[in-house]
Amino acid sequence: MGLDAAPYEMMAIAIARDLQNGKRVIVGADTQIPHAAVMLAQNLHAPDLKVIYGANCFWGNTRGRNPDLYVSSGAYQMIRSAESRFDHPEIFHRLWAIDHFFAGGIEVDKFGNVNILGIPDGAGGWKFRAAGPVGLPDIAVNVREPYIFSKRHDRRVLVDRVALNSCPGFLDGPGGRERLGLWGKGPRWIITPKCIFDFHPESKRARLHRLLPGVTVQEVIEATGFEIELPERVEVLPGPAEEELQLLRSIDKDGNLRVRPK
Amino acid sequence: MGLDAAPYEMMAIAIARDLQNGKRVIVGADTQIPHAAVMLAQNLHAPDLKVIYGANCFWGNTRGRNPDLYVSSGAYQMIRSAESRFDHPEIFHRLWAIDHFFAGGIEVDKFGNVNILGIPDGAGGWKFRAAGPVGLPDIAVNVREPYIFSKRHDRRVLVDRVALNSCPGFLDGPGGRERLGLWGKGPRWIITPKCIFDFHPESKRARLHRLLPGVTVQEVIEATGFEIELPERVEVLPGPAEEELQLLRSIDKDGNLRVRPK
Amino acid sequence: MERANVTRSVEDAAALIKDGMTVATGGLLFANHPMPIIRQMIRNGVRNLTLVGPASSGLDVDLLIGAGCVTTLISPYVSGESLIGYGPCYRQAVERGEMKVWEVTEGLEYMGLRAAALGLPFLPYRGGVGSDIPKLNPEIKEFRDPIKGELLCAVPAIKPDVALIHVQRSDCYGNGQHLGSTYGDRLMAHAADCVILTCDKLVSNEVIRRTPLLTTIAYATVVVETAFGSHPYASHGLYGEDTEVLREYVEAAESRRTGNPDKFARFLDKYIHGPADHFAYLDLVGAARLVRLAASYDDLVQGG
Amino acid sequence: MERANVTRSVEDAAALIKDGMTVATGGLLFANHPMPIIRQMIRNGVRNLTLVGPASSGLDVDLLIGAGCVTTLISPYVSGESLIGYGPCYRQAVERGEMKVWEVTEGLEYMGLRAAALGLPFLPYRGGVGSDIPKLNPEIKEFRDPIKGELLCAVPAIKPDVALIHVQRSDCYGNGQHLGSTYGDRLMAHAADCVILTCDKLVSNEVIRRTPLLTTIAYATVVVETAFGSHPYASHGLYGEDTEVLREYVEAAESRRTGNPDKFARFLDKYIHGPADHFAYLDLVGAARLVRLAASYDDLVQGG
Repeated sequence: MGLDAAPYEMMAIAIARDLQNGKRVIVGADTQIPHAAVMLAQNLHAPDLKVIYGANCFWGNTRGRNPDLYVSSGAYQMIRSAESRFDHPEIFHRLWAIDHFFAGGIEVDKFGNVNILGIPDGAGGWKFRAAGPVGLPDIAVNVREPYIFSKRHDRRVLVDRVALNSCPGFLDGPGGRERLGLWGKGPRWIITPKCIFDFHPESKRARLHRLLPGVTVQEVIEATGFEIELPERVEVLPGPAEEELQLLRSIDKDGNLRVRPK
Repeated sequence: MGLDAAPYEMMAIAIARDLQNGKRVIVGADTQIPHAAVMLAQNLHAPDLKVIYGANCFWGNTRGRNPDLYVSSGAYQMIRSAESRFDHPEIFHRLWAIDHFFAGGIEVDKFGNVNILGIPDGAGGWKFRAAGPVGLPDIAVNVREPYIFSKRHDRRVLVDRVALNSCPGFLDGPGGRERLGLWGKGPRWIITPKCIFDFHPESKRARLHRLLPGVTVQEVIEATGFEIELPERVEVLPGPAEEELQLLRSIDKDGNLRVRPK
Repeated sequence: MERANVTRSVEDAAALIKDGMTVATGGLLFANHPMPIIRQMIRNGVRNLTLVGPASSGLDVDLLIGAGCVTTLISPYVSGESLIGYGPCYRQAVERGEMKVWEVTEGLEYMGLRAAALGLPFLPYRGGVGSDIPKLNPEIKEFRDPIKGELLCAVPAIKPDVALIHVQRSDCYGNGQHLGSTYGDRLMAHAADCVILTCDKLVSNEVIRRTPLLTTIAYATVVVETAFGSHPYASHGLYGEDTEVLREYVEAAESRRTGNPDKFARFLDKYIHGPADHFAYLDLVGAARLVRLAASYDDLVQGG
Repeated sequence: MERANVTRSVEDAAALIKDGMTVATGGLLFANHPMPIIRQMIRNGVRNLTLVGPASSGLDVDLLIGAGCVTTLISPYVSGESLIGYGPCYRQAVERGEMKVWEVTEGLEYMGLRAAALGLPFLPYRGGVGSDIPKLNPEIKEFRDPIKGELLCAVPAIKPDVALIHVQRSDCYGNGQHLGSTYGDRLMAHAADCVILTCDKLVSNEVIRRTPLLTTIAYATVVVETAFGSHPYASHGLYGEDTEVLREYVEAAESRRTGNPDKFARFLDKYIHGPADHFAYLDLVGAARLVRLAASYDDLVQGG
């Protein structure tokens, strides 16, 4: 192929490839990578991907419309591709019919739990306070298979156990979700600028699924704060097809996804 | 005054006079008399009477608009005076801010309970099945002061105890509503083609409040299936002012309220 | 690869409705009913439905009961309102014990649908407390709330397999727009697994994109184009109800209730079994009458 | 007797907001915030508010916190999104323990508001189960539902005294219309005792009557006409956000958080305490910039 995609571009392409036609997804706040991914998928193989712009309360479809990648997920310009407005509280209607959401946070652990609340100081206060849980605790226990994504891959983000759980994954492992009667299968992937984890069907622990082009297993192990489930053979994600990268860059006109991860 | 109003006209006028400016009311299904009353009030002394057309999901105002009295409360023409559409489930939002509703049924008892379900046969089945409770059980326990109205005044309608309670009034008397924690004060009036009952503040029993012009106390007693609280002096409702009757008849162009009660 | 067109024929759409399903029908009283689907269900001889009717159900629900499709009815009201105060077939089926009524109030019906939409086993409401509804329907349970200890009714989720909704216009991707009242249609659609939309007019996707604020149903499962699809009822924004046919229905159904089923059978033959399809139905009603029904709306405000 | 005109000045409307009240503010992230009222509240020195922020609160909420108006915050998120991932004043107030956060999820916030709208003591939702939210907020109670026995969270009613909502247009009777997203505004308005509406444009009642399907807030308590009333945020349908002023805010607030409060004080002086009224504020921003913000929207679809 000979084409080089930046890591964030590759993340968007990997998610786009995984999104099947006809699925229903919600794109939330501060999520340029997933937003690019759904637009890419709609314009390639998934014209019937049904997308809620969560921060804007529109059902939108960008198919064949030369979309822009808006810097803000609340960008008013999204009405350009909107087909329906709704009251935001209605986003919680039919979450059981939503296939995917994209969750990020300050910590992600081996069972796919996410912390977006902050780090407590151990004395009833806060060492660091993040923006807050938004709707992630709601979505995580209702939607079929959320994706977890992180724009950074290091031992501060990928931890053994989240300090606070504000987006339940597989909780404390096998049977955790079932014990509480949560809906949905639990997280599908953790995707980072280095790799994709899926979850071992029995242990429910993060398992190295695909490396992003140019990344080694050793590099992932060193940058990850939890013990990784390693399959016998780890495949590398195929690089971008020309059409994929061309279309992605026609969406990401300002090169937001070409910046280097921190 | 020398003006003669038909009994249904007089009922509409009596309700209109009682509706204060600025109040919020819902007009429901099959209720021409209350519908005429709210339009009359809006066009006379209560231009800020806020009216929901319950069967049509519009907030409407007919002030100065030469309104029609639609035969059906679901008449599509109501959009002529609509200022806002809403989803019908939202009618249950802010019922605590609604002052009045108009409830009718096949039986009304001395504590202002209404039956609109039907008459059971005593063996688990039905002697007579009416249309069903609609939203009356909801409204009766949330709205401030519903009016009860009946187009007929006889011992089959005005009974000592309803066969089924599908619109709670004062239940079994003093303290009944409070015991269950119901919202709202309970019914304001029972209005019929013969008279208006209010409710004794202590006993919560229907009390003869006003006679419609031309009706006697004796006539009411004979036509009523429960023992009436009688005040020392029963006043007769003043007949229609010229403006009231003229305006009412400009609303009720087809003379629906001029038919004789059965 | 192109976006999938979800338009279907009346016949193909109605074939999605199987015996024993829980089916919700939209509109309210005299407006916005998906009649071509309802007529096709009767033609298909669908049986044993649990029917979730509009919060104020009209004679469309009564017709389905009279045609023998309904075993259990979830609806707080079935009425012909200004024409007749109760649904004649409904009254007959209840009084004869031939149909089960899952007794409910409007508020509780909506809370049950909302529970299904939200994926909850139940929702609470104060409506029903103090009335005989919880005694008549043991599935509605009075309970004390876990925070303040107030007495409330718990209604289980009401979950339709299919919702049948009529809108005035839709694109071929299932984006429907109500040009008048929405009634309880949106909540029914949110609660159901599958949404069948009838629309008076199929419009281009560009029309929808110019007016996304008017889209009330997003991405219905299938869309059926049916001009005058709510006849003999009104379609808010386009045409009024056909009182003449409704009177004919009431007379037929009331005569059936009082022991003479012939007129009702003739009504079914004339309006349902007779016409080969929806176009034949419209010819039966006649162009002049349809034009008059549309004219009754033409001086009124429109959607946007 | 004529219908009452409910339009009021910014000053008169903001005077309805008293110390210690529970106040909800509408919009979401970068759009549709009732800024003239928020600025006037700060000028008035309102204190000890329980603030119910948008489900995704933006820097408008952060500003109220920074100005010292808020004692308790009910909001699941305070962020500057693409400009800064958290609200700087929010982060500072929480980390220093100067403000109580009533921890909640989006879903539970809406259920709490819906409980207030419906007049219920609580509503249940599955959101929060399995997370640490119920541990952080003891007023949210996990319980078993009375029908199926499922584990759910019970959230008490969230009842604002006042809701502050921005719409693009309204008539003088308080019938407001959103020409883009409605966000959580309608539920906030339904839950509150009193609704203060700011509108970019006051239109005649005839405009509303021609487009009743677009009316999203019926009969607000008072209406305030404030052209560019959401500035520096976008007003959906009319103008985009003013990124320059927002960057100025973020810089000032972040510098305050890291120990240097001067810039923030200067920001308040410049945009809030300085201008004599809303017109003086608009002059400060400048006509050319406002025209450009409006132009950024002019090729987009409109309401109806």
